[in-house]
Amino acid sequence: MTPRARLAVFALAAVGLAALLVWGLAGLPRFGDYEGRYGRIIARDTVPQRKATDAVGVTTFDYRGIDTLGEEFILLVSVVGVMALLRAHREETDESRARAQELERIRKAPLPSESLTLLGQTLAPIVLVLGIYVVAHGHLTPGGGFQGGVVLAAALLVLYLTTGRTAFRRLRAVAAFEAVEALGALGYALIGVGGLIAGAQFLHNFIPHGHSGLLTGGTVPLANVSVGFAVAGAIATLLSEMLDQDLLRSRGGR
Amino acid sequence: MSFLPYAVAAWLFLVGVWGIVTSRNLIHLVVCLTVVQASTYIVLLGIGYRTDAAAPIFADIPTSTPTVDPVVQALTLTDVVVEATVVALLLALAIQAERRFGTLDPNELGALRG
Amino acid sequence: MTALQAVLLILVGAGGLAVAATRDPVRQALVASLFGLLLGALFFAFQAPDVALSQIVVGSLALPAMILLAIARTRARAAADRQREEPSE
Amino acid sequence: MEVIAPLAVGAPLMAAAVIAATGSLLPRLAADLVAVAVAAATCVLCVLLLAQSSGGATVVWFGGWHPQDGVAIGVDFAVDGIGAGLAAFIAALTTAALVFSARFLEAEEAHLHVLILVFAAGMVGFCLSGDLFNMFVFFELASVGAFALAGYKVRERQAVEGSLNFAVTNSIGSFLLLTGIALVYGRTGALNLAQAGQAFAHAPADGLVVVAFALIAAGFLVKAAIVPFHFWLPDAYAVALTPACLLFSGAMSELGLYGLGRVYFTVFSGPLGSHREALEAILIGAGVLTALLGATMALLQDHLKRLLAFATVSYMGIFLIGLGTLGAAGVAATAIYVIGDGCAKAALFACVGIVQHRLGGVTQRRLFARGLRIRRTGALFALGGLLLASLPPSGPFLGKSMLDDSLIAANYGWVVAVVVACSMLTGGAVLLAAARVFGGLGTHPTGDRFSEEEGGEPEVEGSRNRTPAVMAWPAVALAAASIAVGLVPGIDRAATAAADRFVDQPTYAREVMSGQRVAVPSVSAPPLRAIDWPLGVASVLGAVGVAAIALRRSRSTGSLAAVADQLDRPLTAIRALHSGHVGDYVAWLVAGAALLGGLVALAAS
Repeated sequence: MTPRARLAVFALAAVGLAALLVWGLAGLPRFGDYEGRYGRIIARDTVPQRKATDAVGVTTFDYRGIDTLGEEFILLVSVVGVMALLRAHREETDESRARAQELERIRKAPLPSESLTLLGQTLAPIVLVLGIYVVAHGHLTPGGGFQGGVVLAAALLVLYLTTGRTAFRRLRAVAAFEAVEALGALGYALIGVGGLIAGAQFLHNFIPHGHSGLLTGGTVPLANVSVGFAVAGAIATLLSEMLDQDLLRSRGGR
Repeated sequence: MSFLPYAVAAWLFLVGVWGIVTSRNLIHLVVCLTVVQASTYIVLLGIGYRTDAAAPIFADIPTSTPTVDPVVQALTLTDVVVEATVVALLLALAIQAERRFGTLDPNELGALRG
Repeated sequence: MTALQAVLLILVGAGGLAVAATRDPVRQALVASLFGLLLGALFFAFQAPDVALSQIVVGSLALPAMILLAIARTRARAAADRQREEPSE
Repeated sequence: MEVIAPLAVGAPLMAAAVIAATGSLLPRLAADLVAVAVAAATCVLCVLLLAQSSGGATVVWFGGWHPQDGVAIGVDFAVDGIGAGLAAFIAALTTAALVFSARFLEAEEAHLHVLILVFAAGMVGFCLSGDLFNMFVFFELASVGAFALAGYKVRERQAVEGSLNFAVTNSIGSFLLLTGIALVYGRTGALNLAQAGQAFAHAPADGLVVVAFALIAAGFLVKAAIVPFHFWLPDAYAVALTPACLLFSGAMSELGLYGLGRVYFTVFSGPLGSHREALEAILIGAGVLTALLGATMALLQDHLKRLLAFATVSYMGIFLIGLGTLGAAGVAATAIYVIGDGCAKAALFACVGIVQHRLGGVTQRRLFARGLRIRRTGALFALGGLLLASLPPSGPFLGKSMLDDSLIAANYGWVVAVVVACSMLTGGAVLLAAARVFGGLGTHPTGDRFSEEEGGEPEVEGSRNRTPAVMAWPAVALAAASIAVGLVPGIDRAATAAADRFVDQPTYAREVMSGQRVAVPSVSAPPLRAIDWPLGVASVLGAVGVAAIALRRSRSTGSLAAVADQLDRPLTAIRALHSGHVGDYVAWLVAGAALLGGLVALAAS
């Protein structure tokens, strides 16, 4: 279709879809008046049943934990997918010579300056601690494995960028990031199996729930940690997969 | 006024799709997809909102406090992660498309026809 | 609905349009990052701090970073191609 | 404690994580063996679930969160005969695909194994789940895996473009689906299918119900590639790695229709049931359009995988016709047809994979007469064509006959003609290609302005002079399975009993919400009508005839050529719509969603 025809089809369709959406959404309860029992039961029961205080975290990792299992593996499959999709960059035969030259150049390139390294080595632990804090308190306060995981990924990347990046280290780092992601996802699945081993259902919360503070929620903090690993590994892999090639190229082009 | 959240959600859906349909750059197209997805976040969170209720986190409030719906928030959390993964995959595909076709313009791809 | 929620909703609506209408990818990535922040603020106003944090770290940090890296990669390649066509050595 | 259902999803996921974590350390052979063993074990688990299903649905509440006061707190798997059967079929196809890929070049670091296992686990989870949002999660899991598999051959331009079109359109479909799910939750406060169905049971079909159903249906129909949501499918299937094609065309598209059926019968049959006739007309109408378009396009293709992709589109239309009767007989027929036809199409894709390995090409103009030296593959390919044309007494024949009978019973007798025509045309398209490639018959086809770029990059390691056993045996086994489905005694009875339960909302809700298993009563399937056998023979003969006419067309003069010339312009216009442009596809998708919503609104008014 010509751009004009495409836009015409879309404009006509958009009017229809807009009418449809408005008609359907108008059938919802008024904004602010929601009275659904599902959420109220969960809000009421979270603290008595699990001692943890973040009802969203407990929903994510306990009441609806199977959704999160699926989600961890969506992360895994996208990481593996991105690595598979970008792999040709590494292997292209007609470029292998240029590529070898680039690697050589990078190997000889000076490591990041001392001040940059120092900055990174100061910054990374701070970010790391922040990430660990956010993950560890996921069942108590806002935050958790996802949010903290992204922060941890940032720490990993800072470390990786400022402590030198020879080609050899790069390959190792990405493989390690991928393994962290896969082990995080595997850990979450094993928590589910733990429920079976304890003689109950898959994903049963088989650890004592404690009374208050960090050691509450049973498997919920453990799930948060696995997710933290999975997310940190995933985001670090994705970013370094995209990042490194770019650095190689702009150096090579100079 | 109480329809505003849903109106904004419908608006974002259509604006995002408009961006996709008229896009001349695959990376631009992928980012427009995130706008479409933002519409689903607003629908979900808008549904679960209750006027004058607290966030469903009982760290500093008594457990009897009325709160907004925690379920939709858990769903939206999952949704946000799904977005990140799909965008990452699509960006990788866009990079490869630029490599194979020498352009990011969807009008100039066209290896597939009929 | 509070006034804050209404204002944020309208800003988010405008932000979505801005993202779609910004055709230059680099500028769009920055606009998208801002849009992610606005969404995060809106989610705080909807009493959803967990989602808000997630949205901010993913939508306004991780995704824009990936987008910028993807742009840089495609541009670097285009530049390398140009260089190959006009051999300087 | 219920172990089987969670492990059917958990086992392939955990295996994938282990393979991904060990990555390049794991020898190739070990990765192959682990993946195949786990896929086969998953298949066994699903078969066990299928065997259990005659005693009623197997309901698993994850974390032990049973419903309280009629509210589902947790997420359940509610496994009935149709769900378990489809899951078992998916696991079996996955096993075949993994065996088939054992010699594939591009499986370094075992990425391919991880992607296939996770993709399969997502599809199995989707079949077993009893919760709307959980279905969405598994749907996305399968989708993201599929996007990566479609683009796996990144060195080919078409693979990149096809995968992009696939990912963008299907993501928008997912957002429509999620918006529909949110509407259901906003009204009923439930994500559980059974609970939402109870809440909707006596509700009127108002705006929210109509729009929620339309959005969910549109989301699923994008995956099922129903016109006008179908554009992405040929682009993606024609370029994907062959093992992925087996799973795509055999199982993934069908999942969209399964999802539509599951959600309609458990959630929406209450409010929309009183408008059933109008709804039937919409679904059957869309199915007829899809079936005819796919079959016509298949006949015009030069590229073998693209030909099979359009045949898949045609069959998705036929399956929607079966589901669209909104009754147990149609569902039972579709279930058998899906398995019989899925095995046949997977066998055909496997044959094309062998051709690609042996002859280094995938288009008829390039392969013309070059298949003479691989006669056994040619015979298998032609057999696949006959199976698509519902060769009696194979699985596709049984499915098609049951479908025809259910259409006649539902007063849609005229649609039988469409089904027969489409099985003739798709079977004919395959036979035509077989005659050209393996027989050297007709004239050497030349490219036209729609011709694909040749994308025959070698996929497999090893000598081109022989077909590896790991490629040949899955192809043979799949074709044999397709025939066997029609011969298993009592399969029609079992399918009918399972379908009776699939469409039964009150019993489903009772089994899930009160934990009370209700044994499936054994039923007697109605015997095939007398007309079914002649119809089956006629469509096989028709397929041969279609191929023969098309072979002769370039030489023929007179009335036939005149008719063909008359058709040329409309056909060209239809082909031009399949532009490969993602913007076009998205515009059509939005138009389709709006149209579907408008039609459902009319039906419910």
